[in-house]
Amino acid sequence: MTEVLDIVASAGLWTAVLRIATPLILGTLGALLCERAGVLNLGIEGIMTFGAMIGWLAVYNGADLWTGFLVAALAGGMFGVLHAGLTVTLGLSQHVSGLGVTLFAASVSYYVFRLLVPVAGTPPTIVPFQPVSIEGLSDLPFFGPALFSQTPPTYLAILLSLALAYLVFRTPLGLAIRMTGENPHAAEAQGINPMAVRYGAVIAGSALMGMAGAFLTLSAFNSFFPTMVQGRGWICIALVVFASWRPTRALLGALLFAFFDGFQLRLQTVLGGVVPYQLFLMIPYILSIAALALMSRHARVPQALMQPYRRGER
Amino acid sequence: MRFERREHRPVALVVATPLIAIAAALAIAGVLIAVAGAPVLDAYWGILKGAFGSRLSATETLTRATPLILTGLAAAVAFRARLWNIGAEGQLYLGAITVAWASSHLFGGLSPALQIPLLFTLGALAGMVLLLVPLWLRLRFSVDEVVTTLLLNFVAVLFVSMLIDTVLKDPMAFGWPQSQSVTDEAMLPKLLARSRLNLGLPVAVVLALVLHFVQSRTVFGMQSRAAGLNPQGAAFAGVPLGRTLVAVACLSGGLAGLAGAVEVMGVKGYVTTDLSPGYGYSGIVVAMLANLSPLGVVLAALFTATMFVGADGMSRSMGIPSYIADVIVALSLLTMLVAVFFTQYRIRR
Amino acid sequence: MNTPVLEILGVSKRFGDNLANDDISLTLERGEIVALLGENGAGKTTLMSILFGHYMPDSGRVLVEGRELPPGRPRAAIRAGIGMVHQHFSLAPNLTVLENVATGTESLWSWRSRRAEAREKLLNISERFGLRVDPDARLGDLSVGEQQRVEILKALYNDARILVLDEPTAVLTQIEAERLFSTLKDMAANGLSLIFISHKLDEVMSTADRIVVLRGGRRVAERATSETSKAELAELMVGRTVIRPVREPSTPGEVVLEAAAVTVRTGGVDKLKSVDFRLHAGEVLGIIGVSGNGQAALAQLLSGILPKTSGDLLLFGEPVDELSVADVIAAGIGRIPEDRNREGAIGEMAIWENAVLERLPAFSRRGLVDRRAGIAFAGKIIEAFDVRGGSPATRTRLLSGGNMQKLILGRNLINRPRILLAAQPARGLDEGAVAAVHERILEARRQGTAVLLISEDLDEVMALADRIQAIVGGRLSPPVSADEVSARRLGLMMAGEWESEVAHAV
Amino acid sequence: AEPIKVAGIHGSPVENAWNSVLHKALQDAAAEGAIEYVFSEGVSGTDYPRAMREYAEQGVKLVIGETFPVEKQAREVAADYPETAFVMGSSGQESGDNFGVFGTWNFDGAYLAGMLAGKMTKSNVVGSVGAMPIPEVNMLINAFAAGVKAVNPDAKHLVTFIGTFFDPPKAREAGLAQIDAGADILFGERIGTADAAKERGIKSIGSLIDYTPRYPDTVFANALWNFRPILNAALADVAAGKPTGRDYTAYGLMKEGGSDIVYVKGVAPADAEAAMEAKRAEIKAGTFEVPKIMDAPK
Ligand SMILES: Nc1ncnc2c1ncn2[C@@H]1O[C@H](COP(=O)(O)OP(=O)(O)OP(=O)(O)O)[C@@H](O)[C@H]1O
Ligand SMILES: Nc1ncnc2c1ncn2[C@@H]1O[C@H](COP(=O)(O)OP(=O)(O)OP(=O)(O)O)[C@@H](O)[C@H]1O
Ligand SMILES: [Mg+2]
Ligand SMILES: [Mg+2]
Repeated sequence: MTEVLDIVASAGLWTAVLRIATPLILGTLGALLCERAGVLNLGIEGIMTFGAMIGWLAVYNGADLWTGFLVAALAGGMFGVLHAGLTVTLGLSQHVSGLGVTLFAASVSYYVFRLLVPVAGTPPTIVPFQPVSIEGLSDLPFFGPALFSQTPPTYLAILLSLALAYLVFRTPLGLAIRMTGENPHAAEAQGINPMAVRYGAVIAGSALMGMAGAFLTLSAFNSFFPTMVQGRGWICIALVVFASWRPTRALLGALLFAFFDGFQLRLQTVLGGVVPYQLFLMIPYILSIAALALMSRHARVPQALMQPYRRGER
Repeated sequence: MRFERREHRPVALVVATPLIAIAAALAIAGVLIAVAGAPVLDAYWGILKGAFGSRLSATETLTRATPLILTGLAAAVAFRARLWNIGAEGQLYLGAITVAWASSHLFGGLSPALQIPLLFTLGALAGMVLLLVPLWLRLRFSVDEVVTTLLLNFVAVLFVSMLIDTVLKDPMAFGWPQSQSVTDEAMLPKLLARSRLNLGLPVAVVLALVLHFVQSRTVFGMQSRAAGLNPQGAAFAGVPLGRTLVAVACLSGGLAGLAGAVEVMGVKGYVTTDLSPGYGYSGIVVAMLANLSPLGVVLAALFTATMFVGADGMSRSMGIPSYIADVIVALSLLTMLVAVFFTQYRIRR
Repeated sequence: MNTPVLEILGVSKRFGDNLANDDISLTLERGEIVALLGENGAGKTTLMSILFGHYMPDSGRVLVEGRELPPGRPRAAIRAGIGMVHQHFSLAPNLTVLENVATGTESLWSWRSRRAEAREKLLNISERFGLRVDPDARLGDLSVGEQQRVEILKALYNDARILVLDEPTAVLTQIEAERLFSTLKDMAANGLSLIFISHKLDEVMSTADRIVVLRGGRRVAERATSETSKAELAELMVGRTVIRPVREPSTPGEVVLEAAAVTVRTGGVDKLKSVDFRLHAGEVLGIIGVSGNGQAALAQLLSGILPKTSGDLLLFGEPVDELSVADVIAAGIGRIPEDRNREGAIGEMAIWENAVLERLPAFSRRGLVDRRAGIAFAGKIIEAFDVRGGSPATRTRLLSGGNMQKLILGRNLINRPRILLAAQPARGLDEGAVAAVHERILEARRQGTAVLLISEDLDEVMALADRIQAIVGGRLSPPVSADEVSARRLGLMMAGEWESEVAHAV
Repeated sequence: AEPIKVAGIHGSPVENAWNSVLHKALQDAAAEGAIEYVFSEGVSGTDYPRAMREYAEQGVKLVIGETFPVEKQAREVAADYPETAFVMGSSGQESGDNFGVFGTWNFDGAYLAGMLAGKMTKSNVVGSVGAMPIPEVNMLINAFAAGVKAVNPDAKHLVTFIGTFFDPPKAREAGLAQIDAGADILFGERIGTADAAKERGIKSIGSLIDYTPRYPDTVFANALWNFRPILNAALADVAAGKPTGRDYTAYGLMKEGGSDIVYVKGVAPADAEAAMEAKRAEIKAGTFEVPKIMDAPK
């Protein structure tokens, strides 16, 4: 028991939690933005893969790290255009189209990577983001290292979740996005173009997903491996639900999940895998389902989620 | 520009659009193939040969179509009743692990004629149980099932992963996380020697026929459709909503579970966590391509399998990265979805 | 002469083969109230949707104060001062009233919402027009009447100078409707110009200055209210004289359905509280009341959807405990639901499927649907009940409201039910359709069917019912004879004032 | 002689260290003109038997690959194509005349690296990060631990399995977790572990391939595995028309030249290096055998 407490009380765990959480935060925010506008984006797993690949490829070819991030975001946005074209313009079934986008984006990533980076042995590396200590703060006991010695994208992810919360709940654009996700007909009746809002949200959301993937190759690691996203995108889909579509709760949810993952890795070093690791990995999914059941009484799911909007059809 | 629903679908259109879709997919893939430096036309020919050019490729295409038919049917039945079962992947794994366990622990000495139907039933039951959870959540708490079924996929695969790491681990597998093998009696008979084609295919096709009949002719078929289209109206007309949805869920989950059973008993022999290359998810796309018609599912599954097996074989014979197979499948699914859309809608100014 | 605030010039719009608007022109003066009348499907909503920019017209122009509006741009219409209250509410139940109202009112690129100012403005407007709401209430928690208020506030909030209301009273109680119209008149007096659509000729006559009638997508007439009558309007709408049928005297038969102290509880609330009634063969028993007083529970109880919690229910003299839909149908009870689109029909299914869905046992053998018999049955209904706009294989969604209602009536009446349960059977229908539905109900009564008519419409109940009971807060008044009761007395009953006097039961 | 047509079927992308060892050996052999090499990568379990059959039908003489997830079907395929030789990484037995197997026995190098680590650790804690507790990984980690214990009986050894073969960021997290738990030398069965060591400025040991060029100041020793001896043995059998249905694992042992340790001299104390070199000589001479423990390390 004391070992468990030691783990929880270690600054190392909390540093890891923020680090593990970063791609989840970015991906969850992306999925959340899409869903707030009424579009489920199951393309996330593939878009993250592509972001991881293309961001790394850009840096490998000489771009600086932030440019790599930007390239990943743009590429994510491109897949957003594809998903929006299918689901918003044509009004095709959102989950089917999302699964199609995932399959396409992931396989194209691998194909392009293999064509452009012929490898023998381990893949080439880049110099990833380095932790940036914030003067003064990172020397604080315990919280210092945990909170203030991360790489820049982690700070960015946290800022983005606050910014997105502000956008969604405090700006006219955010209200327009929410209205579009609740009732696009009502949005249109108020002079908002729901198609444009959905396009914008899906493109921006997908750009965030691209950045989430890029974090894996530009900060969490220094090279690209096919299949390295390993289901992180699906966890984001779960976290959106767990967060009941609120950006700040998405941040908390991602941290909670990252906590379980980081904790699990540390628990193994003292208990040696007594508890099957799969149990820990199940936690975010089961929590999300439980959260859904509990929330259902208040039913704050965006009401037009997954409902195509076709102008002039009733 | 807007889209207007067609009340009548011209036959020429229904025939032409899928062909256009395939052509579009191949054209885009052609660019990628050309980038790899391979002759594009030869590659197209290679896809055809890879899918049907030999006894091996033809049987492989059919073998791969088998689970897709079953998961496609699973999605089609459910979607028709507006039960958004995105959880076929998890149901498939539960069905698979159940038969792997039952064949040695329950039905040890039974003859194949007895054992195989029993295992099919058990595998289907396992899939059902997994789908009944989200259905219960929906009926009891009105929780939308899209997300719950999706999430349960990961829970199910992790659960299977845990089982094959612990209690159901095959002691003969030298520590590899894999389940005990099904017994020889439980393996499905091969349809052709020196191939993987097995009894699963006719079973799947027969089920598609049965389902077609059920949906178009029976009271249950009509009631489940009504329940899906307008639950309140269906209830008013006396359709027992809960019971109908439970029945639909049992069918859908059962078919997905059966897909897992067939994959283990017909092809693989035991369960690992890479048993399915996303059959559960592809099934959804297959069902959508088929416009939720059971007979269409057979064709759509064949189409998907053809594209994959053909392109995979092509990549080997042309020496280009084998990831091209998934690219081509994804492209043809996306273009096909658009094509199906345009058979249903027309463009208006 | 100064320019009209609004001019619609030669607007045409085609949906598929259907010419919904055919070269329609219309003008609106400042401070004027124009009523737009027409049968179901005449093209009223389409015209207004074009005005507001929801639909692109195929040809024609819209001018506001002399300036042309770009077509298909709701935003431009709002900017030009047009406010629209939609036939089907366009509100988001999960957002607050303030959020619903404020959406789209500020520049989308502004970096913050001016919430305090918005709230102030909303309160101001609601004060000025007497449309009271709580800005922070979640919209989904409001009553239908309050939601209607929010719809109007939305339009006013955008500084609308032209207000379009599409069937604003379809879901309101009479009292709410009266209050709304008096507000609208005040608004017009203050310079607002109004167009409203309604099927209720009383409303039209009492509120509008001028009336424009559409039929089959064309503008067929325009009248000043002072120079026309209800009868003329009805005729203009339908293209022929319409007379609502009235019940003729008859002698009721034996009691077929009796409720004694029946209570129905759902969701922890008593929706029906110890109600008593007796329904005789060959009579119409009218249940009148303002909606939301237990009508839905009563209809659902007798439709076999809701079980009773206590009390006795006797069907043809036999006590029944639990009624399922199948039992109800098998017992020969026909049911016309309150909401035809949500309960009465499944839009995406064919007409024949909707005709047989609730009687599948009769149209199936060993679990197999007898398709041929079903299609024949639907053909019979279409023929006998004059359902226009489709064959048995047509998707039901394509029928207009009136024709859908005829289909529902037909499937219930064609086999001479012993009891007919009719909930709001004429709601939302045009004059012609209303007359047709009433005629069918009276015909059934003549043939000995016992009809339980649940309605909010006093005229309808007075015209059809032999005896009337009022429903208030889940309680039923004792019955009164329709021939002996005055409208005033009925009004009091609907307000719950029967318990003091000794009603003479019939 | 005519080059022999060889196909490689890789269940993973060829970046994966294990596959890259096979891939590199095959590419080298092709460059030398000994074989003609074609390959498929990222072949899922479902597709694996088909790939085997396709190559067999294409007239490939020798198929090299891995059959861990498809043991049962792989043997069926081999039985159906007796003209083709299959030599596969497998945890099962050889079967028939044409289905040979090999294991990955580079644990000798791991043991020797452990001897260096045991002398180098200051915190007296070392750690290992592996994918899953399968026999070959277990033997490797156990050998490393045994090497550590042999020179430093008090040292503590931490083990973490990340549950997947392809998640370098996760392997890195596991490494960081061990460093947080006190480890100051990491044995990385998975790529990503050395990144943790590098970040925290401690030393790390690689497995299968030489990671030192990738992490010059971090990875000071590697338990190399060389596939050439196995490949050569199989090619010789094929060329001679001898049955290939046998176990080629032993060709991967240190004393056969199939595995070894490479290390950066001068990082470990000189006496540690000397002791290690002595043991290495013993292993090569066959006078010392590193214990083969397949159970999951604790
Ligand atoms: N979205 C649409 N798609 C296709 N056709 C439509 C659509 N909306 C309306 N129509 C057609 O336009 C015609 C006019 O419909 P509209 O809704 O304007 O009638 P309405 O006068 O408002 O009827 P009601 O009084 O019942 O509201 C209908 O006959 C219908 O065929
Ligand atoms: N989406 C649509 N596509 C084609 N035609 C439509 C569509 N919706 C409605 N219509 C047509 O519109 C006409 C009127 O329909 P509408 O729904 O306005 O009837 P309604 O009488 O207004 O119903 P309600 O009284 O319930 O409002 C019908 O003739 C129908 O054919
Ligand atoms: Mg209407
Ligand atoms: Mg209308």
